[in-house]
Amino acid sequence: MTRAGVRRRATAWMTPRWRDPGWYAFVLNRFTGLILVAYLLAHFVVLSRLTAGSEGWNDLLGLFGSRPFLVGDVLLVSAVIFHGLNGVRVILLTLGRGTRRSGLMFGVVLVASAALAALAAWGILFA
Amino acid sequence: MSGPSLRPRRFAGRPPGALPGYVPGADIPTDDQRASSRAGSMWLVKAATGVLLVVFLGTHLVAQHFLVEGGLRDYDAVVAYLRHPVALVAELGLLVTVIVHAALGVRAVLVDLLPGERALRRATWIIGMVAMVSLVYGIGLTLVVLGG
Amino acid sequence: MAFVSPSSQPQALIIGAGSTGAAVAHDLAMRGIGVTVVERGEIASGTTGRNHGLLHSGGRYAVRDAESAIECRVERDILACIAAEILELNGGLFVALDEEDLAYREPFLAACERAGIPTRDLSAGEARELEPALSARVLAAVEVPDGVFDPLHLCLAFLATAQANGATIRPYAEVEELVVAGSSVEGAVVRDRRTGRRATVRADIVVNAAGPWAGYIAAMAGVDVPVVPTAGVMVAVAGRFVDRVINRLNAPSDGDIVVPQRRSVVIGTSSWTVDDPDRVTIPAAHVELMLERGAELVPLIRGAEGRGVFAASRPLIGRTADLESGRELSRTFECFDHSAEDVHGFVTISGGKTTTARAMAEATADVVCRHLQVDEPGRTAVVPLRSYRDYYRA
Amino acid sequence: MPDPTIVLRVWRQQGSDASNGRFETFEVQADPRRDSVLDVLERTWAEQDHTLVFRHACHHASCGTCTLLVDGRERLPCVTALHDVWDGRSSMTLEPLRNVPVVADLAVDPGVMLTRVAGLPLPYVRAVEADARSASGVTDDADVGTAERFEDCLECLACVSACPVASGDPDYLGPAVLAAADRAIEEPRSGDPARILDLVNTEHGIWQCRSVWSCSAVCPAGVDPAARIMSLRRRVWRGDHRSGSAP
Repeated sequence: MTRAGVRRRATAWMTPRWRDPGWYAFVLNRFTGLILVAYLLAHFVVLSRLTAGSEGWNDLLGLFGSRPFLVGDVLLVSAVIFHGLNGVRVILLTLGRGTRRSGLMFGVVLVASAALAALAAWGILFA
Repeated sequence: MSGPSLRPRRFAGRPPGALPGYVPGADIPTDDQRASSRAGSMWLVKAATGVLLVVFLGTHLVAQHFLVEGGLRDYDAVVAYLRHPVALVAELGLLVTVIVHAALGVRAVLVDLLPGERALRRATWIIGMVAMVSLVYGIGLTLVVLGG
Repeated sequence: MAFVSPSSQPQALIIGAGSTGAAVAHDLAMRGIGVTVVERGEIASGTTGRNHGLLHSGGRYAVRDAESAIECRVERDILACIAAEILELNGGLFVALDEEDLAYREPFLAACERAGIPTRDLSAGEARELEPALSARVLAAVEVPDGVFDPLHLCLAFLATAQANGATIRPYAEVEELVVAGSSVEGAVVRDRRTGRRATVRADIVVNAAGPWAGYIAAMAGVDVPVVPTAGVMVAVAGRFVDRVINRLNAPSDGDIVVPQRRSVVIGTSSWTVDDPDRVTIPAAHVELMLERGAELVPLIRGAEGRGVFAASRPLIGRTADLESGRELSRTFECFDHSAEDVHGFVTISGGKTTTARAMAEATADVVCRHLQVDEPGRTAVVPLRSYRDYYRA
Repeated sequence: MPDPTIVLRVWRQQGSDASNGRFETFEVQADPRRDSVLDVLERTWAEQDHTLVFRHACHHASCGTCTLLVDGRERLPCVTALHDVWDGRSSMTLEPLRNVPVVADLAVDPGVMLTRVAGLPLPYVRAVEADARSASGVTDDADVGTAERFEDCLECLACVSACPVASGDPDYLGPAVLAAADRAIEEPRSGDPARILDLVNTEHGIWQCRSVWSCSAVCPAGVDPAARIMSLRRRVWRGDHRSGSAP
């Protein structure tokens, strides 16, 4: 397969197309999924500091408790919330629920995600 | 009504299978039966782990950010938390489900990306290995923390 | 027994892949002749595609034109045997709405009986029970074995079968000129419209099945065929209001047929002659007329969402009596053997209807076979067509 | 009032090689009240450029050959009224379908996908179901039990073009084929439903769908391929192949 062929396969699915709700859902789901996988691997690496005992870990906490990292936490939690709710949407569709209103379901997922993410942000940043 | 109906009593349409020389499905590319049943199972497992993650990850995040004053836990709090049997089960459950779900998710992206079954098989193998290593690492880490 | 090598197989070039060209290809290929079909656009992109898709029982022609009626009745039954997979055989109703229509009923029934077309007399109530969307003004109806076909798929079925018998189908291949040597046509220069490349296709005989464009092709060989492109408007509206073809029980006129097609109905048609079948401007008044007259039969048509307005140019034969060379096969279609005008290896087939395309093709193939000295009988009346989907397998 | 002029941006490419492709601009008179997009395209061909290659046959949404991208969206230009897609000022872009090989300009070769559809033992003519008429507004107590009609699917491949999965994965069977498979399993004349299910229960079959629903959004015939793919998944789980009704 040519380099161009690989590039096409890698990017074709995210070419902005008709702005169907389902397409946004698909692309957001994939992006959030990949971001969360990357975070998961990073998280594993960071957790290795637990073996360094109390000292090493509590040092790290100072860093993670800082404002920028907490904002990052909010973004991650938002990604998790969207990915999860969209997963529920996909499962419902597969079970034949709401197939006539797949766009509306995406709207519900978006609104619910935003609400939950706002709640989480308040909890993490201000509570 | 008078007279016999002029309409045919059964459908005129026959499936193309009724024509000579036709083999149903001959034109549809397909993979072997084991791969087929795997594709369906993987979808199911991904959905199931997804649902479990809502529970486990929810617990994890709430415990992480909202149980302790000021959000994040210091080392002792982490150890104390893990010593609680419910927390331990939840965290180990999270470990397994998140790894399985992530591995299946990455593989699904690669199905779109990789040409041919061979490349996909190789990628699946690598993903499986990374998942296994992560799992062993996670369990090992938990034991070390609890033991220490 | 003489061994016939492929190179000695007689070759026919067919110009046009509408229903006539497709059926001729099928017939000739089945008789063992090497067939190449060239079509300027997509299959059935000319007159055939823009057909209302009415499979005639013959009822429509019974009173005025018994010969056409019998031909339709016979061909409808043959297609129901060889191409049942792509036909809706729900029947049709001839519906009387006024006293004049009612007066037409007796001669209609008698003519159908003479033509061998089975009929069933229905009261107004029975007709509306069969087709609840019919106008409440229905006075009586006659059921006949009309049907519906999809023109593209009928052509594809003919061509798929021809391909299975060795024919080559070349869409997007436009004939630029005929190859003429002395007094005989020996092939055509064809431009592949996809690539712009030209190629010469040689053949022992060239069959001009270009429908309303047949005059242009014939002119390339220096002969004249009296084809008069005669356009007719059809209007499609959303809603499958009826399952049967609905005809007005009266002499054929404008806007008196409603044909169900998928989830819509097509109302046809009108008639006017045009100069250039590529440039047909649809008169707004005809569209109005179709909707108005269609709604008389099926009131739901009024207010239904439009689903397309289109016109097809039928290749009607303008004059026949003075054409000595023409071998008149029937009043409905004509096969011109141009050897009588001292142009050899060139045959034009024109006129007719999609319902009778197979019969036209058989008559044309008889002429072609006589020229090529091929002694094979036509068997297209009894051999089932392949699935239209096989067309794409080649 | 004279007809306004519409500026068409039409994709031109010679043969199947897209690398020589480009947009060509035509200015055509159009009557937005009456013309369909296909009327305008045909007029362009007849009056301005006879080399323009595009597919068409029936002109009333029955044959499924003329499908194009009109301003990026899959449509049947024969039943797309100009006034529905044109504001009277902007140019209009016409491109060939995606995910299907282009043979030249706007024409595609539907062969690969339609051969796959042909691989399913689905008859072209089906029974008229009770709701076909009531959906048309006919109040109907009549017996339609033995009436027959053509399948809804026009085989126009709008769904395949709209599918982002099909644009990434050329092995994906595609919504048209999968929808036909679900219909074939419903259809009592199709033979062994388990065999049909085996054909689509694959990595590049029903499990490759990502629930984008664009196929259903662009389908001009209301087939709803996405819902049918979901129906196939449930058939796999249930193991009972024919009892399900249409989604």
